[in-house]
Amino acid sequence: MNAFEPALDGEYVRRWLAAATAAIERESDHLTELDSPIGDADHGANMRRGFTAASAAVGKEPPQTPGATLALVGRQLIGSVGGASGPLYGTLLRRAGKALGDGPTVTPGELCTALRAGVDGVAQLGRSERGDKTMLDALYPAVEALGSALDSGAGLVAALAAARTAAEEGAVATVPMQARKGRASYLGERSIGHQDPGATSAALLIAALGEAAGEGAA
Amino acid sequence: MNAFEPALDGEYVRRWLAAATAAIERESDHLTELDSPIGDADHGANMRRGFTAASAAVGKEPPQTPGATLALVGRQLIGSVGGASGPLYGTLLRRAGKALGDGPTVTPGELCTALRAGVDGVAQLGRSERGDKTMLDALYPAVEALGSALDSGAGLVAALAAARTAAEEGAVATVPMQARKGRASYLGERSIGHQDPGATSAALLIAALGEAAGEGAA
Amino acid sequence: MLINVPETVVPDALRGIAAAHPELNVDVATRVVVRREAPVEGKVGLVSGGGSGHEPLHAGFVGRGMLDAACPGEVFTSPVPDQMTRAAAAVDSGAGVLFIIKNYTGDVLNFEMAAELAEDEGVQVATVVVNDDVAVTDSLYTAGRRGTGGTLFVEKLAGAAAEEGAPLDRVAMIARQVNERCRSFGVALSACTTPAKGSPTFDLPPGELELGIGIHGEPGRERRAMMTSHEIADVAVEALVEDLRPDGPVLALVNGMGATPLLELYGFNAEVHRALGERGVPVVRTLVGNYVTSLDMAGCSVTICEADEDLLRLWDAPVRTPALRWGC
Amino acid sequence: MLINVPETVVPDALRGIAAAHPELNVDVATRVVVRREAPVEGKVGLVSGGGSGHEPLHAGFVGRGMLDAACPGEVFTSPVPDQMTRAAAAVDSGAGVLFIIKNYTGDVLNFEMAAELAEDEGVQVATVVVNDDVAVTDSLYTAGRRGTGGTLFVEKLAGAAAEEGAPLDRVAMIARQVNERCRSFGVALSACTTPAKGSPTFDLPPGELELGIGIHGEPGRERRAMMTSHEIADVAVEALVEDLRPDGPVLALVNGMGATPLLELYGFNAEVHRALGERGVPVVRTLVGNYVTSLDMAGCSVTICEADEDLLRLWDAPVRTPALRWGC
Ligand SMILES: Nc1ncnc2c1ncn2[C@@H]1O[C@H](COP(=O)(O)OP(=O)(O)O)[C@@H](O)[C@H]1O
Ligand SMILES: Nc1ncnc2c1ncn2[C@@H]1O[C@H](COP(=O)(O)OP(=O)(O)O)[C@@H](O)[C@H]1O
Ligand SMILES: [Mg+2]
Ligand SMILES: [Mg+2]
Ligand SMILES: [Mg+2]
Ligand SMILES: [Mg+2]
Repeated sequence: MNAFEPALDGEYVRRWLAAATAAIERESDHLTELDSPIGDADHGANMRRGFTAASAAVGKEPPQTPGATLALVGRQLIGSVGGASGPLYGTLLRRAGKALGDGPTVTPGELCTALRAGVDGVAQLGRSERGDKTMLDALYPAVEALGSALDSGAGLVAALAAARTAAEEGAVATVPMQARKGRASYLGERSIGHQDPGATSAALLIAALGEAAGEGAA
Repeated sequence: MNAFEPALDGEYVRRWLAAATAAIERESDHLTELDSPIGDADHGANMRRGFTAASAAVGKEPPQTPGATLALVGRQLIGSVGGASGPLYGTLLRRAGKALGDGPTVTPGELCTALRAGVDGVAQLGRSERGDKTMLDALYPAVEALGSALDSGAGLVAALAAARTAAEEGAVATVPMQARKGRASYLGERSIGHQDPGATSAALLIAALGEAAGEGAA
Repeated sequence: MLINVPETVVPDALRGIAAAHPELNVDVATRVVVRREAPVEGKVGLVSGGGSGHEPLHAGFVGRGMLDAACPGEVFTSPVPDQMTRAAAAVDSGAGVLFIIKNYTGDVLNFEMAAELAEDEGVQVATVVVNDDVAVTDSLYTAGRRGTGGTLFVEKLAGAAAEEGAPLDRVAMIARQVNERCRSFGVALSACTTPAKGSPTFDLPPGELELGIGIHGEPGRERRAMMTSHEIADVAVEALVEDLRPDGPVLALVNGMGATPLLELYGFNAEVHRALGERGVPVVRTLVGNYVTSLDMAGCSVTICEADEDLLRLWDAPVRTPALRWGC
Repeated sequence: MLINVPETVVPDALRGIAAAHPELNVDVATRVVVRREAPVEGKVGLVSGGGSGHEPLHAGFVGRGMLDAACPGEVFTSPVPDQMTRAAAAVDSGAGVLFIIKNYTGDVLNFEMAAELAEDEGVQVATVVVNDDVAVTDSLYTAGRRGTGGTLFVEKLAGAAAEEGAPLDRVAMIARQVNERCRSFGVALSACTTPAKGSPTFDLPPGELELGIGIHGEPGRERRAMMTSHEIADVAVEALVEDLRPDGPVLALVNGMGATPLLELYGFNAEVHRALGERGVPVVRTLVGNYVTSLDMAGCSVTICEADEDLLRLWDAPVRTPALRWGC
């Protein structure tokens, strides 16, 4: 592990939460806008409500470990968002948090494995897979890019940058897809040509992982 | 009576009805348009329904006398229009028709007297007077102009032309008035600046009296 | 618009009412809707009517404990006298008929003519003119206050009295008393579109509202920049309470004009209750919904009706109509 | 919009529901609306819920003979599991609880989580997922058919069975049977405006309509030039009858999406009856009104529910809720 890389501790997860909350706040209207033509125009408001609640809960009584922090964020999303994204993102983070275990810090490899467990949890709960035009189309490429970068010896910051790029490309790649899950699927062929709001918010959450690491390194 | 003037018989009233119906038909949208800012956007539709019904009834079984014809038109308006204008125009024509009596023809003076009786009937039923921003503001000037023209020796066609001008000027003169009767009165000062739809349709009905006389003379 | 052609909107609706409500006799040709059991032996008959476009008023209030017949006119146009004369004949059991008339020139004139004709035919007719709208203040220089939401209270309470067997003069007395105790105030957030015109009856830019509207798509007394539900409730309730000065509990109708979602209307109801409470007016019964509408107008009106124990009992009495039903 | 701020629309409405309906227990903070008498000794509890904006669904259907509790989410956003777990605890008398879930990913996921939590707390939970919307056809490549107007029939008929004392498995069986016999089809003449977004959820130029819409302001399967009420009824009824192929009488719901005047809706009802009649489908009961709405969307939906004598008896059984009431 490079000396310039931050420790993956509770503090890191809190920085991630702050960066994610700020990004959701900033992009909230855009997410709702994306949810209008192929959804019900609430994804920005949903995500904002969830991350505001999670930030408040974590700020009030910050858990000690990265795993417990992530799990708390997940529970808050489940308890405050509603909609499809609440249980799905909630499950992503609860599963990932549980997979991180009880240690005060984790390794980049452990983070990657935990994220993969979380994403699998989403697919399982949502009975969905890659190509359905959902958040999975940003999440799967992100964990895969993260894994390969780490495998090929990249440092954490570089690997998270690769994950971010993969997530953003994954979100854009949903444009030509026809939706097979979620509300957009009701539109059939009319869902083609629009970017999935959940894939877009997923890319924001992945980007925040890098921001939190970069800030830690500075 | 000038030889070029038409006889005021049942045939004349039927020509008037045809001309009035055509004018209402033509101006229907305009009347409704006038009824939008200070009323309920139905005056054109109301008048059209009434004159269509009256034309059908008169066409089916034309009464012999001008009086009976006018009275039948009045009853048809009462029976088919509804709203404020139905009973008011219905009363105008029924009263005028009754006042014409049973003769097969009437004189211009008798026509004028009968119209005056009809207009008084409107004022009585509507508990309204000149200056209230209603049909009376076209009707009263019209009968007065008709009366003075006849008094000063004008022929029927010229006198009806004077009545028409007075009615049209009367309608325009409602623009700066504040309504004291009908729906427009609910608007208080906001009724100022709009021409009264009923005064406008009244001017059409008066103009049709001249048309029917002019055509008869040609 | 969800219509065939503007000309058949009213008869089309009447056919639909007939299909949905076998307990009503609907004469589509003559445009009279009559309670199936009419004339009810010994009972005073209640007849109302007015322009269409205010549904469920009036046809939706025909049935046990409320109206015996309704006469729908064209959209926003009062019915013709023939309709009311027919309705009176259909519902009169010999005990007489009460005409419930909203105070608009057209309604008053057509009902007056009908009353004359009905009396000629031997039906005893009493009339009550409902004029509960406080937005129209200066009655010397206007056609007088309009009849709006208070009509529902007059029809329900007089209807209950008639159902109990009260004679004509008493039913008419109660109807007039209820009218005197009712006040309404309406607000438009959008104009409405009549089928005949096909475009909004007036221009209301988003971000503005009209205070003191009636129920015929006419603009109000005043245009203002958009207000919150809290502020609107204060303006409406203040106008009502100042005019009525109730010293007892009231029945409240928080009414949607047609296109305001029930979600918003319930939120507004919370503000109306707050505003009445702050002014010391207790509310004993509340009705929230689209009852006296203006086609697809967005907006609301508030009606309060001061109710002593007698009126409260009449309110709670069983009613069975398409739009108002309880106790049976 | 008639609101204070978008953020408080749901709690504001809940306060207004509490003020209007003292027969309901409304917990504004936790967003659960419960029938005052719950838990009713020995009775299966019925809990439903979903995004707000569809009023009177669901809170307007809480009361005797229908739901025991409703859980309103944010506008067009399913509620969170906590709400349903609380509701289940509040209405369970030991006879178990039925969750009535409209088939949307969010509703299904949140209710599933709630069912797990409730069972952990010792409440026996059965679930029924309503999916009656024929506009969504290809279920292999979609999230499945949506739950729309059929929800009203499931809640009313299963509610009546529970009120009669049927045990949980039977109430759940009836609910599923009703869902299988229900089909719906919706049409939008305008988009709706959510408080959070403040502008229409999609662009629909005047003179066009959307066929096959859901109830969340999403566009439909197909856009067409404006059609007459007659034509719309034919398209909707054809889709329903072809899919359900009923061989007995049906209950019909002719439902307004929120901003369509009742006058137009009744006219449409006449066309729906005609269209069903032409296809040999007898209608035994008809409900016309705004029951399962989409805020201020103009448009309508038609639901039919094939009803044998048993279901007809359950339909006619007494019900006493804010939005549906008869027989008591
Ligand atoms: N079955 C599913 N699996 C994975 N993601 C899903 C699924 N259904 C929906 N989503 C994601 O959820 C997003 C919508 O979230 P949101 O708008 O908050 O919820 P809702 O659809 O209930 O309004 C979609 O853009 C999609 O990415
Ligand atoms: N009391 C009255 N006396 C005379 N004319 C009146 C009176 N009230 C209304 N009017 C006339 O009737 C016209 C409106 O007619 P119309 O729109 O057909 O009826 P409504 O007002 O019932 O919709 C007004 O423009 C006015 O000229
Ligand atoms: Mg959404
Ligand atoms: Mg008019
Ligand atoms: Mg009118
Ligand atoms: Mg949603």
